[in-house]
Amino acid sequence: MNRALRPLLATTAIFLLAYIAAVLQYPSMLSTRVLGNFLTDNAFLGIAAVGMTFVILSGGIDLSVGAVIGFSTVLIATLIMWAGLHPLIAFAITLAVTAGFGAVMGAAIHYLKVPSFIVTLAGMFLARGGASVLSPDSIGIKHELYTSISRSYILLPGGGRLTVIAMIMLAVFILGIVLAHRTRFGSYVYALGGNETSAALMGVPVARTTILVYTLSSTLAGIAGIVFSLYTSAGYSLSALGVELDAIAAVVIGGTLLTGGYGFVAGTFIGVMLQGLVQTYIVFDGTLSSWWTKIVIGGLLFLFILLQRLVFSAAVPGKKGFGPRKKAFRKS
Amino acid sequence: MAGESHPVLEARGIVKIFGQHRALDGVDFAVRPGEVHALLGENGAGKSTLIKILTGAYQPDGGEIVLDGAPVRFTDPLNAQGSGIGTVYQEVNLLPNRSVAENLFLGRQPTRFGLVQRHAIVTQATALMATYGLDIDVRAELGSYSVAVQQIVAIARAVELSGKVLVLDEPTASLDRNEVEKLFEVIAKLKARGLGIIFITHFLDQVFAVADRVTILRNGQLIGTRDLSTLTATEVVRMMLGKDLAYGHSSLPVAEAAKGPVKVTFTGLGRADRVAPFTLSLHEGEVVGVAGLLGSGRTEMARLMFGVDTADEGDITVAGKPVKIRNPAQAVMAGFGFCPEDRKLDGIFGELSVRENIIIALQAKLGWFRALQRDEQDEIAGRYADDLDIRAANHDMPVKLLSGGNQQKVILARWLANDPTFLILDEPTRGIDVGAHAEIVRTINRLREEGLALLVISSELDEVVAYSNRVVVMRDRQMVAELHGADITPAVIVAAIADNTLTPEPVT
Amino acid sequence: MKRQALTSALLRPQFAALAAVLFINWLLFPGFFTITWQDGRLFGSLIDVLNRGAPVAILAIGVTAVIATKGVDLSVGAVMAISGAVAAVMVSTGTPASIAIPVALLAGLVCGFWNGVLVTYLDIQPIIATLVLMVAGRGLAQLITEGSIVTFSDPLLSYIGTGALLGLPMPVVIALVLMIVTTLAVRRTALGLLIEAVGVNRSAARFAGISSRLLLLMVYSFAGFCAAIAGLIVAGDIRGADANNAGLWLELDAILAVVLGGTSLLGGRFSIPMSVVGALIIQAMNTGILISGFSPQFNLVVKSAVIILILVLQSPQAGQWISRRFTPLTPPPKRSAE
Amino acid sequence: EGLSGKVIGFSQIGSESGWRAAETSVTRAEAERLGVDLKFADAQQKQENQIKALRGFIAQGVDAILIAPVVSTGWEEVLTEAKDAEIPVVLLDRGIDAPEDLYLTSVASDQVKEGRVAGEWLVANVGDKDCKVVELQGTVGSSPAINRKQGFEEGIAAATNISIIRSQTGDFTRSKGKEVMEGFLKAEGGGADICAVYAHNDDMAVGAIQAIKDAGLKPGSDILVVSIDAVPDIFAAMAAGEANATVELTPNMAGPAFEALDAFLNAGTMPEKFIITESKLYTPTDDPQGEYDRRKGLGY
Ligand SMILES: Nc1ncnc2c1ncn2[C@@H]1O[C@H](COP(=O)(O)OP(=O)(O)OP(=O)(O)O)[C@@H](O)[C@H]1O
Ligand SMILES: Nc1ncnc2c1ncn2[C@@H]1O[C@H](COP(=O)(O)OP(=O)(O)OP(=O)(O)O)[C@@H](O)[C@H]1O
Ligand SMILES: [Mg+2]
Ligand SMILES: [Mg+2]
Repeated sequence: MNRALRPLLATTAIFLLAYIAAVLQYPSMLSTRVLGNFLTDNAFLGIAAVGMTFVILSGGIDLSVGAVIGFSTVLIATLIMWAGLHPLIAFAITLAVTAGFGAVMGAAIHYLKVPSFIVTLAGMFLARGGASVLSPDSIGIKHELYTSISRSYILLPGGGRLTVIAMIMLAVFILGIVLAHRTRFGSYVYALGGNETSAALMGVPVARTTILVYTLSSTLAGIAGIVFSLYTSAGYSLSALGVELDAIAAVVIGGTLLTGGYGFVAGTFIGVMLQGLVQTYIVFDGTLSSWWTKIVIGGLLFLFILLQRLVFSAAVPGKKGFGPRKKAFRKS
Repeated sequence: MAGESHPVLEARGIVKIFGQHRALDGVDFAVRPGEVHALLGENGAGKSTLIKILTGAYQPDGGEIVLDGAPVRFTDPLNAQGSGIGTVYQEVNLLPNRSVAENLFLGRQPTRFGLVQRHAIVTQATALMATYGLDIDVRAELGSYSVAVQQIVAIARAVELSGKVLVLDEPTASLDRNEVEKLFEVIAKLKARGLGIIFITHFLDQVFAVADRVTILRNGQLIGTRDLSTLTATEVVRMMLGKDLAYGHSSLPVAEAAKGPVKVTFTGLGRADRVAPFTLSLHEGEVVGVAGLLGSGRTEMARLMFGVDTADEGDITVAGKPVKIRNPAQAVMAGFGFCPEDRKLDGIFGELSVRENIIIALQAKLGWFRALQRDEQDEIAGRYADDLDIRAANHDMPVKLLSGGNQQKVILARWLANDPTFLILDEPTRGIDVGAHAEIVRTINRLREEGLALLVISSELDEVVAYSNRVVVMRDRQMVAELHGADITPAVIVAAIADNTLTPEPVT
Repeated sequence: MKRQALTSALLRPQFAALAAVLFINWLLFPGFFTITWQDGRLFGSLIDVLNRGAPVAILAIGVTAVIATKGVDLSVGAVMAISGAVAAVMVSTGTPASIAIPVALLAGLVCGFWNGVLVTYLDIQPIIATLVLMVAGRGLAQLITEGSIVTFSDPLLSYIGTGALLGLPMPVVIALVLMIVTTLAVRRTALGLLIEAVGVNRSAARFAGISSRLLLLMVYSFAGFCAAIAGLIVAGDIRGADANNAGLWLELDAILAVVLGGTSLLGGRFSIPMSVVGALIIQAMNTGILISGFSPQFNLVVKSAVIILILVLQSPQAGQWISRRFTPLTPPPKRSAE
Repeated sequence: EGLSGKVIGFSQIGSESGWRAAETSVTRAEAERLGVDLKFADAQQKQENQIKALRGFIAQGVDAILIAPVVSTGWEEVLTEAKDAEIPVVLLDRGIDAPEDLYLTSVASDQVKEGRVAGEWLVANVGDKDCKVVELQGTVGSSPAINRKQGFEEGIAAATNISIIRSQTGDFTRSKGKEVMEGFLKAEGGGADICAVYAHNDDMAVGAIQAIKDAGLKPGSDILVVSIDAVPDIFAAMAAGEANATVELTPNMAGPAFEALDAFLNAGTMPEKFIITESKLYTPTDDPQGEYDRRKGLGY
């Protein structure tokens, strides 16, 4: 059907093939338990990656998400354990803080015309630094809400668990998909990524959209932070180190072009799952040394991007089989 | 028709300064409801700048905008759109990555519960496109359609947005005759509805065909606003240029002009899915015109010749010797030059200076180590800028700040500086003012006299006729006809382009 | 004329930023500008800034060229680890340094070339293409050292990291020479212009007959080569190859240096000496934090605050705001076209 | 007999230092010796990867799990899962903040004690003269950095003549250790005012030693060097008279862990909850050259 959906289908196919290959080697990977773990263990990454997808679709990049997650966990922990606030209030405060943080970064990107790479790099330093100023030490969170959330899950046939945080991630993905493809805001994001000048001339509120995109990304990083704190019942300034790179890789593997304007939120979901698959595969293998682990992760990343790239370039939308003019230089 | 009604949109004493340069200097301009108001001027006169100020894309440094008699301040294009001003900015400025439907409705999609109703958009967009005679899949990406279609989509969008004023900045540059006719029909309807229409073009015949009044700018200054009925074409040109146009055509009829030995030959050159194999020889001192409808494969043919796309069959010889051309670098080494049709995407290095833009191909040919020294660069850039009358404050300014026509000349200068033996010009006069247009035609003739072989693709048949020794016609990605001598008239070319039953002459 | 150009160059915001950071350092530590002569070499905090800034400066020299082509290289830190590991393992198993060093440099070149192939031939976007090597490269380095710190006592290799020439620490000399040679190489030949052309508009560069692929391959290889030099310096400095930590996160510092130096991440115009200045700004800041005596928890906060300040001062908007104080013009509110 | 044929998962933090590489290789060697099928998972310094690894081990149905936790908090949920699956878990080299019934035992050093031993050594060796100490901290926020700092401060608390005048992070690495020490030397009158350097690990100490030498001072005598870990290179320095004391952190955490597992799996004996490895102090009188040779082959 829709030609534009082809890369998405391709990514899904790659995931299924990779999963089947893994299962053939380790049959116990085919269980609801492993699938449930995929969702739970990657929930925070998935949520952050949704935000990253919007940022990348708009033609930017957000290097601060990992640090914002880490900062959020510490903020939540200090608010609950030191200030004695109820977790829900702590969550609300955290989301307000992270949203404001994103808004400021977006405003700096738009009004100061500093590239997003640099603004969010500074944001990354600031958020990590802020977290370690709050508390360099990790803080365990003890609260009945935390215990009850971690105890509540839907038991899947076969012993797998669909946890609350997994459901939060799925909800975020669904909302993200709706936001990207079914709202005006979504179309503005794609417009910005397509061509900012044109978008401005067509009446897209560039400033507002840019600020909102980074606000969204930081807020989602804040939610990811909440999820991470639920996941570990703790706040730690060094948590979620380097998650921004995992998120970027997930977005790209999911078929979104880093230059902006093309891609799908749903693709990102597959990207996240693929990364989870790699991790799980390595654990099941259990023979890789520390260095081979890195090499294999890098190699598989390369492989997926390559496959994705090949499928994508075969499926680039175009009239009568030709690529769009914009990409003329890609040919031959 | 226009009557003496009050202006709907007015600019008073507009000043716009870029750096040291006064792009607009106290310009007054007014469009009345129910009139088509042409805005004319040379390349770089300030037309687009005035439009951008009128529609909120730029802020003026002086003067005011008046809408329906009340001063307004548009802080961005969205403001202006909200006030019923729809605009087609110069060069297609929509989103190639989004569907046609979304481009048409961006920012005003019908929503329910905050969700965009995609079905409604698609149906409405399809219907809208049909009124422009286009039966296309509106869900496909805009970028997958030809420039002409994109242009029409831009026009349709602007028309939909314009409740009071429609602004068209060179909307016809990449349209062919039929499409221009369609556009004029639309304009007539809107005019009847009482809209004010601002129309910018370099085609004077179109101005006389649709416009009621004309305002002429020169060098950022207002020269005057007149009723068109009181003017002749020559007078308009004189107002624009400040002098009469010198039509320096060569004396002997072009078709008979002397031509030398064969310079380049393409034998059976083709590529599956792109262009059917064609054979063509060009002689020294010969201009071969290429005619065809939009999308007929003219550009594709040129890309193949220049190695932008690699041919999968056929041979190329230069001066009798076979050469291999699999990429543009090899083409340049073989003495080819190519002014591409998409200036912004394939031609201009926006951030680089005028000087660097001119010498870049020569430098690429010389290689990494034989660097042109600064004074050599200045000398070359100066020479060709003078030859082609490139108007730039200085040659160190970024070329993106030049007006469109001047950018086009910069690319031409780039290839002339390279001293090519075979030059391909793809739509060299698109978007170029009458003065420069004549100059480019003159240049083409001069280059021919200097012994170059030229292949010129153009949609303007008068122009093709004016300089071609031979004309080849493309249709459906095939070279279908070759016209010589007395056959080179607009009428015959049109027949060859259009007539499917016309048995194609064997192409040699 | 020449003098005018020089003063206007010195008036750039980068120099002001560097001066400001150095001034703050002086406030924090009055002995900051003291330089003494000791054991045949210069000694002092200012020299430390140069010496410690050298690896990032060298990375930045390579990365500048990459960024000028509208790319980016995230792998340079990992490549540093690889080259250090190669050299250390070779000399510690008895290979003479005169062979080990060229092999290590070659390893860097190969890594860069690999990135270049991914970017040009497989058409993978630079961030993600180099991310592959960023992840896998450190693994390769650890594979070479088997995870341990391989120490050596080879005099030549240590000389690269800790020696002195004409009183200047060797890393400073290397960075300086590399900067001058590279600047001459790009400005005295057509390379600089061609690189800028490819960065500004790759499609137009192709139409103009520039072999952008060759150029890109070269540029990425060069970045790898520079990273290898930096890796040798870092290894020589501690007389050991620490594959786990050598160059960790330095790619971000290098990119930051390039941007602070005024080269746009969108490609085009670049200046290698200014990137080196950017690296010095970063190092001056790091040294300042070191001698300030603040608790290390505040390191990142201070660093980000300084970066933000510099970026604000350097942004076109601030420039306009300043110039508006002197001229009554409103420049276009629009972003640059495209 | 023993653990032969048992499948045991080992979730390692990563390979951020030579010490950790040694721990990994010692664990592997022990496993091989005992015939254990060791499933190794490297977490690249990320807690989330460790949790994933644990979940993966549980899904695979391993017989037991070893984990070197990257951080002390956040393990309750996954350990509960392991407990539900009746898989015993042994913690290596760091304790965690979770109910004790969630793990079989913890084999670890007492990081606070390590710092205290280092501090006490300094107190014993400077006598009454004034001693200004500079401290090279580990990675900000990591538990060894926090605990070793605390322990050292406890160790010198009683001695009013000893004070820490500067403290910065050297990220546990040699090059940062060297750079930070350089800065300290400059800031403290070329080093004349510094009496001792305390480094949270040996790698930073080795870097600091080089910085001290570059500044024209003699490490080991002009400035005392005391650090923690006891990796081979610090013994080399000690043999050369450039380092004064190190506190051992043994990389062999797996030995006691396997013993405990053996006893538990085969005989149902509950081991002690906290198996604390010795924090042995080494000084130049302890045959540094011999120690160096002994440790060299362990994969540091
Ligand atoms: N953003 C800008 N910065 C600096 N100068 C500019 C800018 N935009 C336009 N100019 C200059 O202002 C003058 C007017 O340009 P404008 O685009 O309005 O010309 P035009 O009349 O539309 O020409 P054309 O017919 O070629 O489109 C030109 O000299 C151009 O170089
Ligand atoms: N660079 C390109 N890459 C991909 N497709 C292209 C490219 N250029 C043109 N096309 C497509 O190929 C078809 C043939 O277009 P081509 O440009 O060759 O026709 P043309 O006769 O030159 O018409 P035009 O006046 O539009 O240039 C068009 O449908 C166009 O969309
Ligand atoms: Mg214009
Ligand atoms: Mg064409």
